Amino acid sequence: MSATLEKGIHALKEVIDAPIASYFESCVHCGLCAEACLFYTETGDPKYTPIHKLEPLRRVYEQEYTLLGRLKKMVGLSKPVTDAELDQWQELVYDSCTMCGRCSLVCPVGNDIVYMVRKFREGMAVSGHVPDGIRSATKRTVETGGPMGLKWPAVANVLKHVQENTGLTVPVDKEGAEYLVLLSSMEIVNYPEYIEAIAKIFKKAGISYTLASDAYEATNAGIQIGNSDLAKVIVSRIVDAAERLKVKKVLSPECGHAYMAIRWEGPNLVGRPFGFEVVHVLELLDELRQKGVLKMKDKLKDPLILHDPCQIVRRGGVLQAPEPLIQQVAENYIPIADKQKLNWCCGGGGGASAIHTEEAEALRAKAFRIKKRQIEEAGVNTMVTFCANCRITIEEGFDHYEMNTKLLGLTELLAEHLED
Amino acid sequence: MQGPLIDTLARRGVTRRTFLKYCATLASMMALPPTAGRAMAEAMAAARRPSVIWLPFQECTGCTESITRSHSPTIEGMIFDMISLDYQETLMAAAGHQAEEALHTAMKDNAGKYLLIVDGSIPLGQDGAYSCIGGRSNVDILKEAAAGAAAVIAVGSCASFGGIPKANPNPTGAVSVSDLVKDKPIVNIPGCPPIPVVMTGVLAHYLTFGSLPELDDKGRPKSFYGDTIHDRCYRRPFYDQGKFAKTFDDEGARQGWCLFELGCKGPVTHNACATVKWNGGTSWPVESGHGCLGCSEPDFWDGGSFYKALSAPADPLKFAAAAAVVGAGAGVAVSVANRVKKNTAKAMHETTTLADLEK
Amino acid sequence: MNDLQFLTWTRGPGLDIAVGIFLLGVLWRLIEIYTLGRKKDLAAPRHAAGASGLHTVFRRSLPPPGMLKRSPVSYIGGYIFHIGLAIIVFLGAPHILLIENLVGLSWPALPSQFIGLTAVVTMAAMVVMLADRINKPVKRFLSTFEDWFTWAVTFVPVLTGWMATQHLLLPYTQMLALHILSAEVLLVVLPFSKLFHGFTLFGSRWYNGRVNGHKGVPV
Amino acid sequence: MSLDSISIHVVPPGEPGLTGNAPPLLRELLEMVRRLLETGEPSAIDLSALPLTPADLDWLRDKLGTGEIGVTLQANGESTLNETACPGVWWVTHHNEQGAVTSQFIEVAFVPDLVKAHPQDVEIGSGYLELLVSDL
Repeated sequence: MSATLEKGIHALKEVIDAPIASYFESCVHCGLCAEACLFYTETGDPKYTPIHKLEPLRRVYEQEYTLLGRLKKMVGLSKPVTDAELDQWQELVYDSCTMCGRCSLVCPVGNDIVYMVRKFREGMAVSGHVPDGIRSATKRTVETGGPMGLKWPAVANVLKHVQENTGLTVPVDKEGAEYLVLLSSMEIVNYPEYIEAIAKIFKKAGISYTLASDAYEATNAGIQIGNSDLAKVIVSRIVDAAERLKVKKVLSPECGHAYMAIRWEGPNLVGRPFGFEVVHVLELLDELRQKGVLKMKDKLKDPLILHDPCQIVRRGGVLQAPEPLIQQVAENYIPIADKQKLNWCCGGGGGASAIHTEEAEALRAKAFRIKKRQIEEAGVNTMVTFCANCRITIEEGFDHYEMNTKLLGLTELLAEHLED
Repeated sequence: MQGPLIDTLARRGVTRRTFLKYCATLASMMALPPTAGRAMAEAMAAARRPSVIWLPFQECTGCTESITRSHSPTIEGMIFDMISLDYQETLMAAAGHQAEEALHTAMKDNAGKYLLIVDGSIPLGQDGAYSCIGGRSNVDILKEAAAGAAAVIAVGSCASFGGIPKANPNPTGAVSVSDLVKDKPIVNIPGCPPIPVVMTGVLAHYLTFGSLPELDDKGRPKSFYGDTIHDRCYRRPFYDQGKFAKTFDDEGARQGWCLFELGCKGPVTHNACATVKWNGGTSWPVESGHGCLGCSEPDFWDGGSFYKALSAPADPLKFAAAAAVVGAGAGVAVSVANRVKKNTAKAMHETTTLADLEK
Repeated sequence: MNDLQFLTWTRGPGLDIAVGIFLLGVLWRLIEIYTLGRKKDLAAPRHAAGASGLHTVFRRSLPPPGMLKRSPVSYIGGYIFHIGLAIIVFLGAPHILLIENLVGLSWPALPSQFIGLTAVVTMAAMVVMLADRINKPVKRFLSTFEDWFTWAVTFVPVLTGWMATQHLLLPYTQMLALHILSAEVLLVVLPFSKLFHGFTLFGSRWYNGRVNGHKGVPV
Repeated sequence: MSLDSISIHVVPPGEPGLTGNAPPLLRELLEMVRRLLETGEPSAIDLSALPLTPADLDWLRDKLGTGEIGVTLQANGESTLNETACPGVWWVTHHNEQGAVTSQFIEVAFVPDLVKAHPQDVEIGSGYLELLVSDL
């Protein structure tokens, strides 16, 4: 169709900015970012070194925006970026990068590598070098409303079940509610318990909320594939609904990149600050906990560890809420060494979990060994997390390694033990 | 003509112990082991007189003054007594034709055996017309005299390296002896002036061992020029401790601290001043509070200010400000070009549709 | 050209040219890099203690938790040679004098023996870092000509400076001239190579700290 | 302005301090004395070839002390050969006629060479004695 190399280069020219220039100029090839990347640590293959994943972007920067680079390109010392090269890089930029941002945390010269990966994907997307899985997810989100192709009648159906199970009415399209509650397709399909939990908690807290029939989907494959135009189309639905329903706050579901999309990229995608607040569900829960609303009837006894989803914690800034919440409901919470902003990714973020090629799945399985190790080292049989995408990836990992570890969603866990 | 030197000395009332003592001192100055003094004394005592011809060219007579007014006229004089100084314009009584005749006689009688001492540089400009003796240019005289010499001793920085006459812009086209004489052993004894004992040391070595002393890559006797002033300087410990005089009259200067920051060229100057000292061992430039000028090194006159430290820029920076302006200009130019490029890219942006994700 | 003329050239015109190119390059590159600008972040900021550009500028000087164990050579070797270079350049008496002559600032020096010892340690660390670059698959994989070249350009001034003061291999005058020349080569190369990280790392850390600090993450 | 109006501020010169170069010489001397005892080989340290300050020399002199014998030689200026408190270690200073020190050694020997009479000179001495005897 219409993706071309020219468009890709153009897109890169648009996104290259002073931070990227500064980052590339600062890199001393020390290789420390590799030590922070699970795809390198679990495979030992140097090609997974994070900064190397950006080599084509570096050359475009050098050739287009530096005087010496222009000269080098002129005399043939610097090769132009080709379609074949980008094709080769697709695996590095998508399959083996979950945009977890751990590399950005360790780089001694301070390079924010994941910032550059996000920008590089803009060029990859419009030059046609994206994995089919992410492309189809994006298509479904733009065309039907969600990455799984879920439509409102199906959602309404799930809500009906929730109402039957809980006896609570889930308000839809109610103007003037305090919260607009967003969901992710995965929660709707795989973890409807989340919706029940939310309904219970809002009821208990006495906070008004609503769902929007035209903006229930929080996930945004546009930011995973790395295209701001499409991401904007998707995020605008939420913004429009929130403004139409005049809500004060929008509640992002557990899903990590959904939070990234609406909370941090959203205003920049639509080009203006929001008139409403974006709150992650854990932030709300922690606020309720501090107010004393979130009282537990009992606690989970099993020893467990927490998996901090990258996009919510390290990259989303919800740093303080998770631990007090897990301690609220679990008696034997075991903090692990690499926790909070230092946690290791599940291996499926940034759209990676949507790539279903054999190689990508094998690589993900390999990368998952780091989570496996964390669980084994802590000696627990239970892990709690708060991101639907992490949950799917981790479940896959458990299956692959035939582990009998239990995986729980934090919000559901809280709802389950909530005082009636 | 005469018998062994010791007899000559004895006739002049110089005892063996006096001579031994002198040789011990000389050996010390030549950095020979202390025990070599005795061997030297014995060899020299038995030595015979070689013929020496001394040619002065483009010079100031400072070198001759240094040698003849050395602290101990008797001993240095005695060394000269052991040679037959057949031609030395400043010292000889003869003048004019007689002098020229003496020169030619000496050259003829001792052909291939005499030592040729040269002080002063040789001007090549205007066919050598800048310095002539008896109507002949220095170049011609040197070439003729060098042809029959056993060895040439270039005394002073001018004869050794061209010295002050050769300093930029070198109006007379001055060159050193080694620039002209290529087929004879040459010993350079640079310094402005050189230390007298170096001269006698070389002669003593020639008399003792029948050969010239070991030379460094610049043709200087290693025994006197093997170390830098800095390495042998009694103020060196202060350099190592980082204690420097900042001006010539500050506390550091009074404490005798290192003069490096005041421009001392000791670290790059090879000479024996620090050990031999001047004026009969009285003192030497650094001891009297002034940094070394580096006078025994080639082109010392053009080595930047005498009062600027070696690690400081030799000249004030000329390009810095201009370079900064050019750099800023280049940066701004690239920056403007970048802006244009980025804005063009933005202007040409077509909103991506789903179709654009596929090739 | 004899030793002293060579030395005088390096102290005079050579230094002039090198400092000129250095200044030209630094200004040009800094303007080139930092005028590319960046978009304002429109998302409502989250404020958190320790999350800012300035915090990261300092915080990144220490290894993040767990990293020292993962790559001890990079960190320890890196610290030793960076600190060593700083000590030699900024606390060696002749260098302070040069700085004083160039910019008018002066401070006390360390004893030359200590500087000599620091040079040996620094060189040892640099050799270890080089061996690490050759041995470690990731580093070798990332390395380009520039990495080897800049290593040499940084190493040679230390080596020649040390050899000059220790009177090794060449006469002091020649070695000193080579030392100054090699330092000048370093000055010329710096703005146009990865050595420029000495300037841009502050910008990079600041951007990283600021972008993530906006989200309330102290990185 | 007259010359008198220029005030002159006389500052006594400071004594350069100890450099730490002197103590190692004591070790070297010990080696040399041992060699003298074992092989009878005399040796010497040339003090003017070493970077020593006057304070260093004073320190060294003070440490070595003064022995029993002092020899003074009048030969083109005075020379002194003084045994130190360590027998066999001699402090030798040569002065020129102006009294300046021309060279300075620490000699390790049973008797410094310079003190011994040369056989040729002794021969001359014996001739002189013969002359005296024949005159009797």
